[in-house]
Amino acid sequence: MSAHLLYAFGGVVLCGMGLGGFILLSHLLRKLLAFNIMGSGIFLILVGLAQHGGGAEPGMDPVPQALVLTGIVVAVSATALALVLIRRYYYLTGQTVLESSAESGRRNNDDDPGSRKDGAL
Amino acid sequence: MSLPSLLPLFALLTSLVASVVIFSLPEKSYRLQTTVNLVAALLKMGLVAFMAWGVFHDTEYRIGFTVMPGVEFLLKADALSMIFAGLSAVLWFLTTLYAVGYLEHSPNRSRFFGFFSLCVASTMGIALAGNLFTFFLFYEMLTLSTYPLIVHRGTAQALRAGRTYIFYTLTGGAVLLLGVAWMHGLAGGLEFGQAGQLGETDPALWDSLRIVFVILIAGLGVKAALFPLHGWLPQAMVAPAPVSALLHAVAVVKAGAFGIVRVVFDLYGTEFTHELGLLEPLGWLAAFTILFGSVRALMQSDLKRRLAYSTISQISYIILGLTLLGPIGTAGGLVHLLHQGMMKITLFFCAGNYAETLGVHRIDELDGAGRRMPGTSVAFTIGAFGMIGAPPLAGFITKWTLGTGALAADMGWVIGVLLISSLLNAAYFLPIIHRLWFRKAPNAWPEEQSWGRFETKALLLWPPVVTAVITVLFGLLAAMQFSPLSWAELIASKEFWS
Amino acid sequence: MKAWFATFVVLAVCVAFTGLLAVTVWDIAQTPALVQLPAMVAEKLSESGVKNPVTAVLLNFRSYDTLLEIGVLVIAAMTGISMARTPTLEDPELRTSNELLFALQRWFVPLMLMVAGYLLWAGSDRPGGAFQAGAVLAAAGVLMRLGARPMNFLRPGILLRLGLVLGFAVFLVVALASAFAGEAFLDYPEGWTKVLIVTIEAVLTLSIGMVLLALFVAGPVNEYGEEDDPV
Amino acid sequence: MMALFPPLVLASVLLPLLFPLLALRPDWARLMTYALPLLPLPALFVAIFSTPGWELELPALLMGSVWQMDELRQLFLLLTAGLWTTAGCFAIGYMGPEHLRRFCVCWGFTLAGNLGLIMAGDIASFYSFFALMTFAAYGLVVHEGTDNSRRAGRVYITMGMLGEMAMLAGFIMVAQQAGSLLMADIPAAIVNADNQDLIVTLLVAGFGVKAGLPLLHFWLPLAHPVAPTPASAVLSGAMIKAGLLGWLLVLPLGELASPGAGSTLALFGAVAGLGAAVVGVCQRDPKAVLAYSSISQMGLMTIMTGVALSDPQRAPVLLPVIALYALHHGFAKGVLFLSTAVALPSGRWARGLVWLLIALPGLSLAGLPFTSGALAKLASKEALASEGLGFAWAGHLSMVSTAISVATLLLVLRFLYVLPAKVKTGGRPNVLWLGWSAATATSLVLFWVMPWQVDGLVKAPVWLPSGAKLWQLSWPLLTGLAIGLVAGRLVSRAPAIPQGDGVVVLELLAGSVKKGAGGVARLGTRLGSGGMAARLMLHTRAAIGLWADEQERHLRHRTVLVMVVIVLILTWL
Amino acid sequence: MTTWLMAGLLFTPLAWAAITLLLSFRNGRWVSWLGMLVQVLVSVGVWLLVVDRGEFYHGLGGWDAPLGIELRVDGLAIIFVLLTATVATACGWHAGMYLDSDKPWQKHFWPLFWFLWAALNSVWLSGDLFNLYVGLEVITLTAVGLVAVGGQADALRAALRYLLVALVGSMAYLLGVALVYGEFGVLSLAVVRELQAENGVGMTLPLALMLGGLAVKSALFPMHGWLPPAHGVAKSPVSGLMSGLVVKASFYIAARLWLELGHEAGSLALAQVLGVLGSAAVVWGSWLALRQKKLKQVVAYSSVAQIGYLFLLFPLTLSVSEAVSLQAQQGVTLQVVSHALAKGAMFLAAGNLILSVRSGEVDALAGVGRFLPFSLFSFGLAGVSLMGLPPSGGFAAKWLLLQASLASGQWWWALVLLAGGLLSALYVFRIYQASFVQDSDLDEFYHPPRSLELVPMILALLALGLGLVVDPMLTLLGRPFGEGSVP
Repeated sequence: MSAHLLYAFGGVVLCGMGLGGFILLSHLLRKLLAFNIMGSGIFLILVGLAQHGGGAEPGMDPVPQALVLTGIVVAVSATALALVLIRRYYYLTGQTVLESSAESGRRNNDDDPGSRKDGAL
Repeated sequence: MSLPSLLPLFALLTSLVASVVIFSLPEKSYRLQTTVNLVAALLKMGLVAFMAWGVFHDTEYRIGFTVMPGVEFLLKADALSMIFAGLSAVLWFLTTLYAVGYLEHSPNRSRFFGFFSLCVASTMGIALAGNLFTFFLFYEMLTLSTYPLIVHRGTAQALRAGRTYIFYTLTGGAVLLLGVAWMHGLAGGLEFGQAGQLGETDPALWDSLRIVFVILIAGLGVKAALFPLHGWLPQAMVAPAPVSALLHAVAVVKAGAFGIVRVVFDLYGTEFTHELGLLEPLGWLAAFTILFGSVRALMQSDLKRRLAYSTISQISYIILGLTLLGPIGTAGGLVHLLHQGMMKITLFFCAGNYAETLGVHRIDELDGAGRRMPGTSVAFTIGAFGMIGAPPLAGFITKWTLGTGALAADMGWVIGVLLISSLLNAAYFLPIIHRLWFRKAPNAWPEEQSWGRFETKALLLWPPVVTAVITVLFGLLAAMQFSPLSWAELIASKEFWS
Repeated sequence: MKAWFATFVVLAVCVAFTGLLAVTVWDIAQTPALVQLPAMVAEKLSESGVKNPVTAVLLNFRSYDTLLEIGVLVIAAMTGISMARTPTLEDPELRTSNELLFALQRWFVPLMLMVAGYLLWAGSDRPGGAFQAGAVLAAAGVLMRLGARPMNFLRPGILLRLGLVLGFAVFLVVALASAFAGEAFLDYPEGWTKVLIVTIEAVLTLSIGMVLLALFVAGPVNEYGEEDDPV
Repeated sequence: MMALFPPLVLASVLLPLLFPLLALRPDWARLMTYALPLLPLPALFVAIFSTPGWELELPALLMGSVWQMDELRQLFLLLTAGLWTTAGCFAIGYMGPEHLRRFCVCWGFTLAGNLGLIMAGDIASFYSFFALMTFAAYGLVVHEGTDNSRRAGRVYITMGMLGEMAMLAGFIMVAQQAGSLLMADIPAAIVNADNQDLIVTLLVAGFGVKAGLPLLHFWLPLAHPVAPTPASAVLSGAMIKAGLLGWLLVLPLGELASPGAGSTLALFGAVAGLGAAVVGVCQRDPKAVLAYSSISQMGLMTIMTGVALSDPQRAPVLLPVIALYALHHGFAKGVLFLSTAVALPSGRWARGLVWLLIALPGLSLAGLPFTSGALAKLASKEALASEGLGFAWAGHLSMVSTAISVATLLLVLRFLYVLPAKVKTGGRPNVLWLGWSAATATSLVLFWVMPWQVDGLVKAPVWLPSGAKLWQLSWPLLTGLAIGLVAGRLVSRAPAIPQGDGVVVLELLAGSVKKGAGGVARLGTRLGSGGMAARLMLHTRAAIGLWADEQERHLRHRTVLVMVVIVLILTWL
Repeated sequence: MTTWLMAGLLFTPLAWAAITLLLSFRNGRWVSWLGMLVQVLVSVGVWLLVVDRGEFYHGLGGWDAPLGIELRVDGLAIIFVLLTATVATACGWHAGMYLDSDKPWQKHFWPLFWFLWAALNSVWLSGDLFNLYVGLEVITLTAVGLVAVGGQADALRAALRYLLVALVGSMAYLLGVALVYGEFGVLSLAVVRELQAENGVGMTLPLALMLGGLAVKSALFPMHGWLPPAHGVAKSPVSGLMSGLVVKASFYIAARLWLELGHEAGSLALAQVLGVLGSAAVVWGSWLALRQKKLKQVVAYSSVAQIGYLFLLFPLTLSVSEAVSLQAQQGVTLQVVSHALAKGAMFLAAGNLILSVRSGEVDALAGVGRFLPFSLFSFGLAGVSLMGLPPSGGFAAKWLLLQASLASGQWWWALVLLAGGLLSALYVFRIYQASFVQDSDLDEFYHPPRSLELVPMILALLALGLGLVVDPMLTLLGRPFGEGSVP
């Protein structure tokens, strides 16, 4: 078992954790973090698994690295976008979860003066 | 592509184009709409007449193209399609006239006439469909184009009726689609017009063919209002009178019946159907429907409802005729296609006149209407007697031909059905006639309108009168060369020539 | 009780999934990959114009991926800006008068700019490149923003958008221009490869920095009022 | 005498058939009434002047029509046209202003049917005209619009429909057997048919409704009295004979010895002849008495038909006799009906004369010497001789016919007894008188002009009967008179039997059936619409809907979990 | 020429995105309309090229697979490219007039729109697993952006839900790609297929992961929860794009994967499970569509149902004869195309209706037929295709799928198809019915411009007429789903 594979297994564990977190946590920021953990796990698997090489070429594989770089940019963009959306969502509704408002009916913004106060999360 | 082969397409397009034009015209240009409608109707009549003449002289009109691999869209004019096409062409013209009168000053006319034309285009397509696939195409188009007509008034009752209608017919359509697709898988896209093509199939397929037959009939039976599938028809009578007239006489109900004719007659072939052991059960079902419809009609107190149940009963005569193995019975069934259309449309026109002119909807409100509206009432009387089967009207020719056909096919029980049904017909029509002519009119009608010098608007009066006259002529001149009966006999003889 | 059970189920599922994933990874790791791409990369590296194989893959072999990736950034930024209704970046509520912050700004911002430049340059033969450099740039911007330094170019106006799109546009223009030169798309002309790639990296750095900064400043303030659109 | 003249033949049917078109102008109502006696004239002309044996082919009509004429038809045509002419004349004076157009329309159609069916040579046109007559006559029956007339109309049309249906079934079967639609082919086809009995039964029953065959007669004593008098006259005089004509045309008389069917028919005839008399004398309404008398008389003709059916040898002889009898009865009965509406003149002598003239046709019915009745009676006596008949009670036929004569006289007496109560005194329009007189005259004169030479049946000159024959004719008369007088003395009031006798039972039956059906229908509606099932379905639907909404909410929050589970499942599979 | 056409497909939209980013909504509109024209011309050009030259592979940047990214230009891809050109043009055209140009945030519509188009084209053409991932992400983010534009609370909630779920879906897909890369060391789908066929390597988990992730993004029941809010809350032209094209992209990848790799890596049970889920989607989506009170929610749930049909591809192409498989592929392709056209028409028409009555409720439609018959009619015609009634494309699709299911002996899918048609009729007619109600005295309807009404009509007519030109279209498909040889 090479060190690369260790990375891969680390990625597997991160991935599982991220997944569990994503499902179980309802706060949007935590969800987003869980997603990032999951993403990191996957990037680790991508890089780590690809390096097992089998001895033919000891050098590292540049392709998965490039892929992961691209993946990271995409993930960062998505995260950033999600953050903007979450902030605005919180600003408008005062909620940090998606579920509750659907259950308790739509809340009118004006009824909720507290929500407008703290713009930052 | 020669001109003659384009004729079926033209016949189809006349109303299709009319429909598009009417849709695109603004609501205000009513006169223009009417003109378009009538010109198209006349044009179509001319085309159909020309084609009928050609078909009689063995010209073949067909046009088609491949839609999907192995699936063809085919329009074609043969003797059988001419029956239906002719009926719809003539009745479209009359019904349009009637509708123009009926809907004067009412809202949404452009929508109404647009869908009306679309409905007739579908009917024409059904008539001219050259294979099951094409038939199905127009069959479903008909479903859709009639829905807006049924709910035209937009009342709660109309909407409910529309819902029921669409539920029934679309379910029927789905079932039919299953049958059509299955049939396609089994035997490919068979063209109509060669009787008993399935007879040569591998007997191993026969079980499947039986199932497909049942599925097809079940699908078509919804529109044809065969017994357990008839529930939508009585409700659909809330539609405006011209729609009911068209629905019951030409379009929907007839389309179902015509489809069954095509399936039994052109696809399976009567003899092969018999061989599969499917003909008799179908006959029983038809017979039961005949009696059932009549008994239910007897219980109705609303005029149009009674007429609707009467349709259920009458349509099954066509199917019953098909199941009589032999040329005479078949001819009887086919000829009823036309006869029933003519008689029923007369009755619905009249019912519409009573409703529109006097505000009368229930049968017990009709007392003495004959004196107030003699023309309408005469037409109604003729139509009703035709339904009863009183000679020399059209209905008599049907019953007579069916009766002799039944005997020829050794199905004597059919005569019993015919007789009982006639008695029931009499039982629910004669009281109406009695009320019309021999009861004292009330002091005031529910909602009386007066128009011009006739008993009602001229456009409302003449269509039923004309159809009533045709009803008489169909019976009286049945022996003539181009009468429905001779035409039906011609077709039937082709089916059984071998 | 019920919540506990649900949590248990989720955990069980996740554990199962992780286990399955691990088993699969293990399985895959037992046999070498059927195709050895690194060999090919090494073979073609000389044609790519850069020395670092990763950069070669990113900006040459799979440059289309990278183009789209930049597109993703632009999209995110754009959406972020569309949420931002701030007329100015000087959000009074965010202004701090922390001395330490000022001091940090004074010291760190120039340093960060330099680091960014280095990272960009290093990208051609060592790990590093536009994204890293851009991220550092953005961090500098955040620092300035927290100190409420006026950054007029970051107003959500045409300049901001121009900055956002610059890297992307240049990348695209190069792609198109390469085709004018008679080659296939994104097929850099002989000899120009290095120059072009560095140019692209440079503008990309700028754009990425602006994108990240713009996403940071995209605030939720809404000056237009809520309208309940039925659509 | 002349050969076929198609326009005239066509006109004889088309004139009354198209006559109703005049009704399109409301103000022509009176004019139409005046045209009534003219309508049958072309037919009368044809009946009198055309030589029997012609055929007129109308291939385009129906399923290929043929109209034809033979001796039998000629006699019936003569009767029909003649009676309708006189009745039409009478109607001018009789009819009031109410619903005049409607009456004339029905009159025209009924007449057209009645004339047409006589000349029709093929099944389709025969049946068409027959149906036309049946349905149009409904209008005549219910014309007065009273409750009684409506009830009569209902019974009439019900029985009429039943008859039409039986007839249609019989016709279809026989046409199928014959492979032809000609009336002339029917008897032969029946002879060859497998289901001979069924066909004969259907046809006999079908026509029997019109001919007043017992159990099918219920409509007759109801309908004939309530119709306007001229209509009663033609109903009882002419239309009732259409049924008889039907029998004569379709039954295999002379071609088949069918003692079973024949005797049954004769038995029915006998029952009609005597039973109707019993019920008839218990009536108070003179027209009802006459109606029952018609049934009774038709009974006699039915017997003769039955005999003809059972003995083919005798059929050629019997046919003309029946026809003659029909002719005689038709005119006599017609005039008797008309008599119920004449108003007696105020002068004593005149009144006496009128009474005499009223009585004469009646007595003629009973066989008074030197009347047509006498001739008919004699001829029938001869025809009913028992030898050669294959059924058990053939020997009693002659006695039965005598009994019917006696019964007839009793009925006539009863008629004359109840008539004065109804007859009014005072002026009546001249045309009415004219019609009545013409009818009476025809009835009386008929004896002298009747074509007795038919097939050398009755030896001429029969109008000078021998003494024995005179006695033969007279003793039933005298007996009847005696019984009548005695009965009249003994029983001041005859027991009342409701008009239409058995129909009362049937109506009760029908009423309860209707009530039951209504109940069933109501029950069905209740079950169908607001029933448990519907409610249950509605609830189920709503419940499923809420459940679905709930699940949808859950699903929305568990998308990722579900995805993982699905991935696991897919992998595991 | 080929190069230029490829560039036209992939890069012109990107260029337009960059340009419109700098313009206001109004100016962007004119530029975009011009761009649409260009795109349509280019798409047609590529089509003619394929007709002329046949299917081919095109290595981007001069690098062929496995090193570079390779485009696969085959009949199926061309159909999707043309479809995209049609639907996107229609939605863009409509949006240019429909969206309120006074709202400042609308200027972001055009760049997002163009990015979406670029990414869609890239997904249709790409033969590289990772490039597909990037394409998917671009699509996801643009779609989220388009939904969120305007920033209302409802829109944000929907967009967030959509974003999070879609990201996890993408991650699942990426994990699958990672495993595939670990196994094979390449990313080109064609090469993977070949290697797999040669070596017979089992790769169930990667396939399951990729399919699972893509199923989430295609809103397969029961993972559809994000779709109705997102499609319902977006502006109508956006909803049209989303329902018509966006969800199809992920399904398209799933279908490609399945047809390339499914024979080796898939199992009968797996295919049946996907088929069952699709069937459940049909029933569930239709049922819920019937219960919605808002017009656009009805249409959105209808998408859930209609997407269910697509997943019948999986059972109907595994272990069946070549002919049946072909029929199923053709059927599903038709379903995609006709649904895209019809749903586009439906959303646009719904937008017009809502604009006219100023309410999104179904019940508010009473009497609208009198004032907006054209839009209502378009809605109706589109409904015809959704119901699968002839002569629409939906019908042709249903017909082919029916034939396939009957011929393969899997008759239960036939029942699903038929039942699905009926269920869709229920909710479509519910809308018609509402519009036929006559009691409304409301005569104040806003009448949108005619050209706004024309767009959905054209789309609806295309959906309706599609059934009549199926044959030429299927000829173009020729050997659908990449029967072409590896270069």
